[in-house]
Amino acid sequence: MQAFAFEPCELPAGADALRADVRAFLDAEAADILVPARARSWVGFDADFSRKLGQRGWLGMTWPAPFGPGRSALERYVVIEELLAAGAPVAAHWIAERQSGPLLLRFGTDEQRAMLLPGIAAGETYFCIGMSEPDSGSDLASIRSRAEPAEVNGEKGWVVNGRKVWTTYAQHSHYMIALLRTGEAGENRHGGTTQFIVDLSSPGVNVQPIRNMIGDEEFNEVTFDDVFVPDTMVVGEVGNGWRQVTAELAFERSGPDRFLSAFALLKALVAVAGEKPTDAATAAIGRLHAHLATLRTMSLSVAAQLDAGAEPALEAAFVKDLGVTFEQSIPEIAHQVIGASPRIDGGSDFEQALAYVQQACVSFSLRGGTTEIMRGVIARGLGLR
Amino acid sequence: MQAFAFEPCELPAGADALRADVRAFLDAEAADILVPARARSWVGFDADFSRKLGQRGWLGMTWPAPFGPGRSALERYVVIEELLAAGAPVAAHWIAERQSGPLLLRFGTDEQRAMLLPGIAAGETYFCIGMSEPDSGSDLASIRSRAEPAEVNGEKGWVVNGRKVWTTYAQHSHYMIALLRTGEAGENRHGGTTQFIVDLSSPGVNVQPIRNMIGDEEFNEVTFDDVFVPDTMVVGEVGNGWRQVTAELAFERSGPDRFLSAFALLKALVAVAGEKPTDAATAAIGRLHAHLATLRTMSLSVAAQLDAGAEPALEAAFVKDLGVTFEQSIPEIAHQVIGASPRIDGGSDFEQALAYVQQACVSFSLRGGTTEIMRGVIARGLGLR
Amino acid sequence: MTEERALIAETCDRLFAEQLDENVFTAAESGTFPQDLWDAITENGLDRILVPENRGGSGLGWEDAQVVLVAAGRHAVPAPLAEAIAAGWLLGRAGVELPDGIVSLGTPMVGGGIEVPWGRHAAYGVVQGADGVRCVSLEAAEITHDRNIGRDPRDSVANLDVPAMADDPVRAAGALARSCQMAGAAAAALDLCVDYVNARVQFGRPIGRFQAIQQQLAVMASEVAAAGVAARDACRTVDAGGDIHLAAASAKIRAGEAAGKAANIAHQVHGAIGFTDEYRLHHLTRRLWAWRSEFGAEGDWAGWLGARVVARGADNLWPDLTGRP
Amino acid sequence: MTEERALIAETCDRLFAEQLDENVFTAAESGTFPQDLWDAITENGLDRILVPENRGGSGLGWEDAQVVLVAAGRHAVPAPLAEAIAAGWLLGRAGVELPDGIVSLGTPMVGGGIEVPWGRHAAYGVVQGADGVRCVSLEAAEITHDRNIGRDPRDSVANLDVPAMADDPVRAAGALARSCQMAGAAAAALDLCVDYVNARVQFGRPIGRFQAIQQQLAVMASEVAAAGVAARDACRTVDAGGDIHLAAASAKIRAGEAAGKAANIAHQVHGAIGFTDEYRLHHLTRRLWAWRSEFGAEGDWAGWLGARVVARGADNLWPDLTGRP
Repeated sequence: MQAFAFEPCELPAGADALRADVRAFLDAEAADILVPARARSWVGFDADFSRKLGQRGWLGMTWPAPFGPGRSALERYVVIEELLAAGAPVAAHWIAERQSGPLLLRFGTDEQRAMLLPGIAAGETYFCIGMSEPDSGSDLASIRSRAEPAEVNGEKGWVVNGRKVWTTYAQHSHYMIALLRTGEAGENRHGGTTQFIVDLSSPGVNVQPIRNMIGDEEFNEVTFDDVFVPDTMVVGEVGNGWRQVTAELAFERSGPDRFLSAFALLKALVAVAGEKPTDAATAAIGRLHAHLATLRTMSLSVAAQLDAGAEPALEAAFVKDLGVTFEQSIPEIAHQVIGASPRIDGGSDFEQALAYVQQACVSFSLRGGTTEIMRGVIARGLGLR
Repeated sequence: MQAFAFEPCELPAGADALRADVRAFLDAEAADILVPARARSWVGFDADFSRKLGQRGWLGMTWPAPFGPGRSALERYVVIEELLAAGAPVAAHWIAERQSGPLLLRFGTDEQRAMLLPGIAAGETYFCIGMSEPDSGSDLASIRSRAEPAEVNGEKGWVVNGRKVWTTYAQHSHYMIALLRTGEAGENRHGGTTQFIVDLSSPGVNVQPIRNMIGDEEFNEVTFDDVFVPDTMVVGEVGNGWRQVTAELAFERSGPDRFLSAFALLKALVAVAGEKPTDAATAAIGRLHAHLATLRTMSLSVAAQLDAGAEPALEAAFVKDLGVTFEQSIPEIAHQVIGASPRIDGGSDFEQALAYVQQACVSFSLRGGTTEIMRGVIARGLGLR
Repeated sequence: MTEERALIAETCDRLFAEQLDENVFTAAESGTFPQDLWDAITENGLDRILVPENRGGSGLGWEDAQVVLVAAGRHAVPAPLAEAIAAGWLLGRAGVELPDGIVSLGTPMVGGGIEVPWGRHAAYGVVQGADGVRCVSLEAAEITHDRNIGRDPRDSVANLDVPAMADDPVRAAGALARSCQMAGAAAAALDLCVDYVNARVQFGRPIGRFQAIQQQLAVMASEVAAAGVAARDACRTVDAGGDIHLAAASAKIRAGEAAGKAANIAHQVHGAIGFTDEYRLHHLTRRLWAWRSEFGAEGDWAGWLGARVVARGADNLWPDLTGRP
Repeated sequence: MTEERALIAETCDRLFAEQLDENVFTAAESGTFPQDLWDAITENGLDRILVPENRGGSGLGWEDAQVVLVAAGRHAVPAPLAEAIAAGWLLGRAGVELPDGIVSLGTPMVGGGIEVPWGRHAAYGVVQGADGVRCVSLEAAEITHDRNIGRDPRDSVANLDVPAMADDPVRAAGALARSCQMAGAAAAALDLCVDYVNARVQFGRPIGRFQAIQQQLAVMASEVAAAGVAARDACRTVDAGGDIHLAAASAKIRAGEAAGKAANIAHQVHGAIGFTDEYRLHHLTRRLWAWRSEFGAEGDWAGWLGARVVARGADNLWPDLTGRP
């Protein structure tokens, strides 16, 4: 019998007060963001805003002292969902705070933690993820960028050569957590890779923004020509990269960013329906509301389980797959019930949000594993693979 | 560049007159059929009705003399679509006239044709198709029912042992065109099978109706215990069964039965929307109308191409896949826009049609290849397999 | 799940498994009341789980009742258990005495009269009157017999009228119960599918090895998971004092949509065997199709919920979503 | 396809391939009129294909224009060719002289004024006035510049008003033209997908070998086929004297839906490369999303067509479907 663990979770006592604080902060710091910018959601880049979040102690909330206040994952969840629902620009610190920090806490060295965590928590040190390569997208195990052991000026380390691609905001990041080949893949194809902290200011690193079809430069290509990375910048065990990455991926699959990326458009749809209510728009909004409420409950349940040390990989995959399907349905539904012809320069808030999300949403299902990959994870969880 | 051949076709000159004849015939012979019965469409079994169609020369219309009037496939198309749109009971002669007759014309012997075609054209001799077996559904090449060469009472022939399943209306059929193993499958797995005309009244044939979930007995299990089939009843070449069957399947994939199976429910939906029009119902009907008109044009184009001797396998597969998706969408759309709770005994015409088609439509995608198989055929046509 | 609820679930699974076989289904679906099954249900007090203790019930909450209703859905229980549970809650909440005998739910029909599931077997029907919830005797009722696609009795009473109210708590309680039943039936259908595709061999391997089948069952599993969470979330909301209509709307919309998708994928994956009477799947899928359209289909509830969300306005969309108890 | 139409198709493919490259797209999408492209179009008389011969056009029918429009869609032509072709037909039909210079289409906007695709570059706009189709000079028009998702100019004229009519032939002609463009763009996107999945290797084999990818492209191909038939069918209907609104409704509904599905599947199959500016796909998919919503989205036309089908009644449903010329 398939049993899916979505035990309900109660938000901790201080959650409501925290929520009110974040909303007050947003009213003060992000009130003037226009709807089209809010629609960009977590690809909105604003270093100043990230720094202010750091000052409020809202970055690295769950990290143990001395790096963070050690608050619960559910308290962090409240902050994150409020920021995303408001479409606040969280891109600068996003990867560092959500993934790189926790990776270092789990697999990093004391030296690494001391060097990097404070900057992340302050909203000043930004990370990107170096995994995909031109010939290694979904098939991550086939990466070819290499790190060879070497010694330079008496310091032990590694020389890195290769190419990473689709690296979000590498052009604004200080460091990359790069998954590089340090040995043979071996029988199960998952061996021989290692995670490194690469200082992107190092000589031999070349970051090339890739303009996307909307005109933004979110993805980058990063090439390494004999880049020296000291031994002290290896994360966890040499050769253990795959396991460390998969643990990291499961963690980031179920957050509110998996179903709130199109929230600004949903909100604009409710506003438009208010001005000119039709049965079709009203019913569509009722349906989307039910879907969103259910997704949030599922996501909160997974966050509580992760907080308690569990690893609900199947449940996290459900949230991601349902979440991205929900997000990608919103522009289609808006088109069906409102049928406006979105103009991208002077159009209404609704039109601008629809134009942006219609184009951006096709990329929502690429992060953290395509739809086919996610459904493969679910099929494995059902015992079919 | 993918080029799909859907050249438009004009119905022949006499089509309108023929259509009027068929409609007059239906007013006379099928006026009192209740909507729920019409919803059964081509699973409605009525030998008397089939016989009357035979008398009007509307069975085997395209067969050459002496077996038929040699009329065009498009004239036959007009008769078939009128019968299906009216939900007339065509099950009795359906397989014999659409598939078995043409198979005998193409691969049969003069003796077989003389013996069987007149009865089919008269609407009196009924056929079923013996292909699937308990362990051979989509994987037709894996059938195990065997025909061994033998001689009984001095007559050469074959002894048949095995089991066919899901055989539509075997309990009402006189003959089965059975695909049986007469040799090894060989390298490409498609060898070693032969088509036989099996007289179902032969000793050793046991027909067992299988009640379906709606309560009808449409499918049957047919077992053969040392059934003797004379050599004269082999169809085409021994060992050539697979090629003869696939040619036959391509032929029957694109007819109006591939998108009109739920027409009675669509018609009932239009009637209900007339009584109590809502925006949702009206828009849904407009959308379904556009889909149906397009499907009909595609189907007519394939019929014209088949008539001209072409073998548009890819285009036929499009019609089948789009057609069954369209049919299966109708009860879902009816549920969404009308939301009635169908009662199966005393409910309105609409409720009874919805209740029947909601259950029956899941089987529409099983005949002539499941959705996965059809999309595999299309993928091959695109050069992906 | 708390031990207590796990125990309830176990009891229900065992009871329903013992009581239900093909003969019971065949008899029930052709109008014979499954008396043994019902007696086992009442002896275990399952029908009175939401009745206050001082009135002879277990005095538990919807989140406990949800466990019983999900199990009832899993086993496609052909008996008025969901109706009795919801009736017990409605009468308990209104301080109305719960009579003996089978109590079902009555909701107004388009064109007059009320629809009472299992009306022919029920002694009473709970209806929403002008001045609140009432328990109406069906003794003198002119009952017309009919059945839904699940072949469960869906009878109507011509000579009993109830004012059609915008917010009818009987309809909402029925919708919440159906949401839990659908979550259970969809989960059971998924189990059947996983077992079937791992057993059924075509082209030399279990069909569960084909990526197309895996991706479809992954979609089905996501829908089953969402239905379960939506139903339970709504039950918790009502237990915490939240509005029954808001809770039922969200659950019925999400679980109803999941029910339709799960039933269709289950049949596509099973092929011909799933379409037969002998194979178990149809007991679940026919009821999923039926239950979707009862006590308000998704479209009705989506219109109702959407009107409220639009009226509250875009700025309240997020606060309301997070503000719910 | 007749030789004549095959020749037209070949001419268009060659012309558009020669004229269009990334620089032309980048310039056109940021407001510079692609004059060379337009000159090549007008020199070949493509813009006047529906203008009667005695007025300097080719005097051909919509089924011929469809070939040009499909090719324009295939190449995502960033120029007012569809507008000019439709304008030529409308003026020819109304016996109104076709002026020199670029003639676009004007349709009323909610809240007043008219929307004119490529208005800033057009000399005239054809609008539906109270007494039929008129050709309005845009010289003195106050034009507000904007663009659609395809980054093609979608300008509006505030000081020109047109009565909003239920049946506006300008809107219908525009919708029919867009249907043909969408059929072409969806077909081109499919070709890109097939080439990509046969080339892109992951897990040691072309991703086109994965069943999930094959099944998705099969669905996309079916939609592309349906869009092509729907657009051509409608053109044949108009050539045979059928009602432009009925024809446009059916085509825009079916091709619009196919456009949305094809664009989404194309991006899912391409993954990250499809999302980049350098790769060709977005020229097609952005225009598919834009064209779906222009001259009436599917929902508008479905409501219009549905109202007529419901009004004709259930008994006329089948006869009308088969009665069309």
